[in-house]
Amino acid sequence: MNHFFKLLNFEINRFIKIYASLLAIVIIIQTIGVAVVSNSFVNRANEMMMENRWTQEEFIKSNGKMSFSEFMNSFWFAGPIAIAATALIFYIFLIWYREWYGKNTFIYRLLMLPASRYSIYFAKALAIFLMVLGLVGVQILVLPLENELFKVIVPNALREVLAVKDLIYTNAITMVLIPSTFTQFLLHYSAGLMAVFTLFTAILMERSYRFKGIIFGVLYCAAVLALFSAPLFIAAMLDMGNMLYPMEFLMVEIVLGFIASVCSILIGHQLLTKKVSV
Amino acid sequence: MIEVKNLTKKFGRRRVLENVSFTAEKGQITCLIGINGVGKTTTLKAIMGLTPYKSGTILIDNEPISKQVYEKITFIPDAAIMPPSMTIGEALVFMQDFYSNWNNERALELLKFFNLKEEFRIAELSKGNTAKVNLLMGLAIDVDYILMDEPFSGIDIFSREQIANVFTSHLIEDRGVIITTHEINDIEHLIDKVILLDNGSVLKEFYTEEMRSQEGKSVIDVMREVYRA
Amino acid sequence: MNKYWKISIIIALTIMTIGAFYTHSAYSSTQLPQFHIKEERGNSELIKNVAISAFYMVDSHGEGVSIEQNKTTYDSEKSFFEQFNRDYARTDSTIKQLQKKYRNFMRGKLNISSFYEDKQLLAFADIDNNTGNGSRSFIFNISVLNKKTGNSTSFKYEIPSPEKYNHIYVEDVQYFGKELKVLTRSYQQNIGGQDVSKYIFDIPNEKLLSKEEVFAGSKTLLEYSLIPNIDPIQPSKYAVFSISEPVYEPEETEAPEPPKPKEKELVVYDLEQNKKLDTIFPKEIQKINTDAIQPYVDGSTAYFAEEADQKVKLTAFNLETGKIDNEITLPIDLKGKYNEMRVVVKDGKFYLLVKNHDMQTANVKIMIADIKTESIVFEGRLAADKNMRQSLRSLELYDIQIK
Amino acid sequence: MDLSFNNRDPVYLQVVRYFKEQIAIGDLTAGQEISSRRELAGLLKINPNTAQKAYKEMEEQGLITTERNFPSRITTDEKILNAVREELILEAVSSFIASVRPIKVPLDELIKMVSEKYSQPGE
Repeated sequence: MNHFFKLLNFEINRFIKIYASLLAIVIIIQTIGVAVVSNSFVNRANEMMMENRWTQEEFIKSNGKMSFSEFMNSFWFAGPIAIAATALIFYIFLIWYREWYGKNTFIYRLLMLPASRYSIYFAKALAIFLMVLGLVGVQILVLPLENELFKVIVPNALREVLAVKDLIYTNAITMVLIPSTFTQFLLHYSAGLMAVFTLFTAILMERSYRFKGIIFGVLYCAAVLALFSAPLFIAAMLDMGNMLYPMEFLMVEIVLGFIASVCSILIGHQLLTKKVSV
Repeated sequence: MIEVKNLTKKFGRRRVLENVSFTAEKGQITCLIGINGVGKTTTLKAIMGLTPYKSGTILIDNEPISKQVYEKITFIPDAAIMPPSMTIGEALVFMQDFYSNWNNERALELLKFFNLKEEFRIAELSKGNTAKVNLLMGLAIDVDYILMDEPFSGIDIFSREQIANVFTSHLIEDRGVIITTHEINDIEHLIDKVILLDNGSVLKEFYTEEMRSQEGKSVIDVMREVYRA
Repeated sequence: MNKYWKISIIIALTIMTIGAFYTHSAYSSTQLPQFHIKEERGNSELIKNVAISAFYMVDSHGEGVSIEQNKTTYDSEKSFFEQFNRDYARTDSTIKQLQKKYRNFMRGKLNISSFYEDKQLLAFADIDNNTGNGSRSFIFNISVLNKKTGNSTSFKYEIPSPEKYNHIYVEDVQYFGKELKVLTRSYQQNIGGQDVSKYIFDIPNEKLLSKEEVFAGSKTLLEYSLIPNIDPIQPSKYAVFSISEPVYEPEETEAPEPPKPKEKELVVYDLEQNKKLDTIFPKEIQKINTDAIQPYVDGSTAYFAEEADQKVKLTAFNLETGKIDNEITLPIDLKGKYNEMRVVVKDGKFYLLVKNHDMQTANVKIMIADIKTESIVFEGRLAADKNMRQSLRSLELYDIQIK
Repeated sequence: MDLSFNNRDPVYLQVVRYFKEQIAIGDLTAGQEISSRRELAGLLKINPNTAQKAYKEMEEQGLITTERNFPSRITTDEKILNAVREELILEAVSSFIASVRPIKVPLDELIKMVSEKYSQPGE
């Protein structure tokens, strides 16, 4: 356990510079985005009112008010999140491959540590997971601040009043990242963790069996996907659409997800202990 | 004692090791000799559990490799293994963090012995210094066995001398050492035991002093005989 | 501890922000309007069981909302399990209740028109339409649950000559004696006309007794629409059809015009006796636009509502005697250009929900009338805690539910 | 200490011989403390086990004595020390004779040449 925390800390520290830059990208681009989107609306409103000699009322009648969701639906909001997400997904691979490739083969040291190989495996998985959560945390933190900035730029009369919570519930990205209930949050991120474990196993298959391992890895990912979506497919194939009640369906999915995760972890550990080659 | 019994490993269809068996005692320096690509490094990796093998048994003091055994044995590869962004100082902190049997005094002594500085960055080390850092990392852990992969290859003459000095010093104490080399000249008098490997098989296993007193042959004499045959 | 400060910050940040988000804090407060029903006249007890379901839409923000007398619940405020159940299958409350009571029997059965329930039994008949992959078949799935014993029987029946039909679905299920009667509507494969047929199944023997065409419309291309029962699963002897020629709307019509009244005929079919009744509907009922406000059948009474001259008039027509039993007129004041209206008849009461709005005005009125006594027993309005006009305008009404 | 070993004779015997030479020429004197095995291994760049074996051999021959927890010393036994000197001289003489005998030089002539050469300094 002790070794696990040390390794987790080590993994975080190794990525911290890039991670901090990712967070900075999110904060900076989004802040600029709020300013740009809000200002362009205010400018457009002023121009149109000048040109058409409109009152504010008339402008609102033809154009409507601006809401913060306009920013949240723009590239300014989604772009940096996509960049950070891509980087973290990429890091799922890099966190393993960097140990083998490059000038220094750190995997030697890692595998020779007097620590359980589970610690190595989980430290990597949890490092990624923690960084994803940290990113979500930062987004939760800056969203209300960005909303305040929006309120400063757009005059009261020209904006819709919506709480951050209400905005989050209707945005396609935040609905996934920060679902409205904690239960759902747990489900989303458990599924995410399952995906990380699955990819880890696929990566370790490649590391163990090289070219053949790529095929195993792809097949393994397909198998997990098939297992996870089996309730849907089986229901569709046997034409018994709603044979399971929603709660039962959810339970089945949770059990399957749990099985898939445990399999991934056990196979991953087995590969890391017995099969992986330096 | 490290016991390797009938170690066989395939790489694809090619046999890398075939029925390799030998022992290496604590307190002795055992040398795996053979030209490049005969499976010396692979054997060390197999002992360390760093590469899977098809069959055979490897026991370290009668135990298979495990997380506990990693407190007893260490491996010094011939390339840098710490993250390049680290300084030597950070690497030492890392090691101290993870190894309960890390001997920091000895680490600092070695640092001085090798003329290394804590501020040096791993990425910027010369080949010789990299080998020294590796050696330092391995020797500063209080382990019973040390495996060294080609500690002398590609290193300048002065570094070579410094490293050779380590073998005769108290830094080795009475640990068991296995080193691999393809060049025996410099270390002929440093080693206790020779394992001659060729094509993934052990051709001959002997003690150097016994060979000299009984047959009056140097290691190179034996190598000539064996490889010519 | 010093070397752990980075990870400590990340963990602390994560727990604090995510924790704050999901617990009570500034995050969980909503800016969405809270609605309540403001009583203007009558007995406020009556409104306690009423829930209005609607969709609240502002800018790109939209979510479902349920409004009760003093309580507004947005979908995002519901627990995950409520949300999940709702998202998975938008099942109506009757089915949800049946699911609670007969969990196993109800498995996979969702179509409300396919159910029949009385004191003894719960019956279900549905048709599987298999028209993909070159093969073509239409198969009845019939299940009957004996509520007393808990035993259920189920069997299948394949409709012959599947090549004739494009698709077939169940309109209503009734049960008389030991016979299960299923009204189906089938669409012809090539001509596009519709048939309304009645299948009679012998439940104890698990077989088809007869098939009869109630309306064969393959040549005339008429539309037969069944006026729904107030409670679609309760026993009901009569099926009332509204027969009309389809109106083809000209393409490129902008702005939704109110649907025009169609020439139509109302026919009552007695499912127990297997024959059409010769009930004649008075002219004033025949000409009511049933597309504007949904009519309902309840036992031997049919309810028709009609809006005209700032009033909504409800007529209760007796299908057996062919006479109008009750008539009640509710005044509505429509100032704005646009109207939405929802009506429900339940337990002898008529519930009317009217939304009226345009740029200047918006209001949502709710009225309850007692049909027997022909009197208004409740009148009220929907009120919002902020931005009243805009909040009401942003509300799209779905329906009224009476618990 | 400069010493090169040949690779065909046991290193420990070469070490013993080296010590005998040092004794014979008086670089090591009776009762003198000598370096530890580890130091010797370092000095000569040989395996510590070999150094150990050499010490053991010297102990057996009585050249050095070791008391518990003390460094080894050159023996103070004059008989042994003299014997070492004699042994080395004899060995050298024997090998000289062995190489000169095939030339069949008369002994007188040989002795004369030896005494002439031996007294010439710096050769």
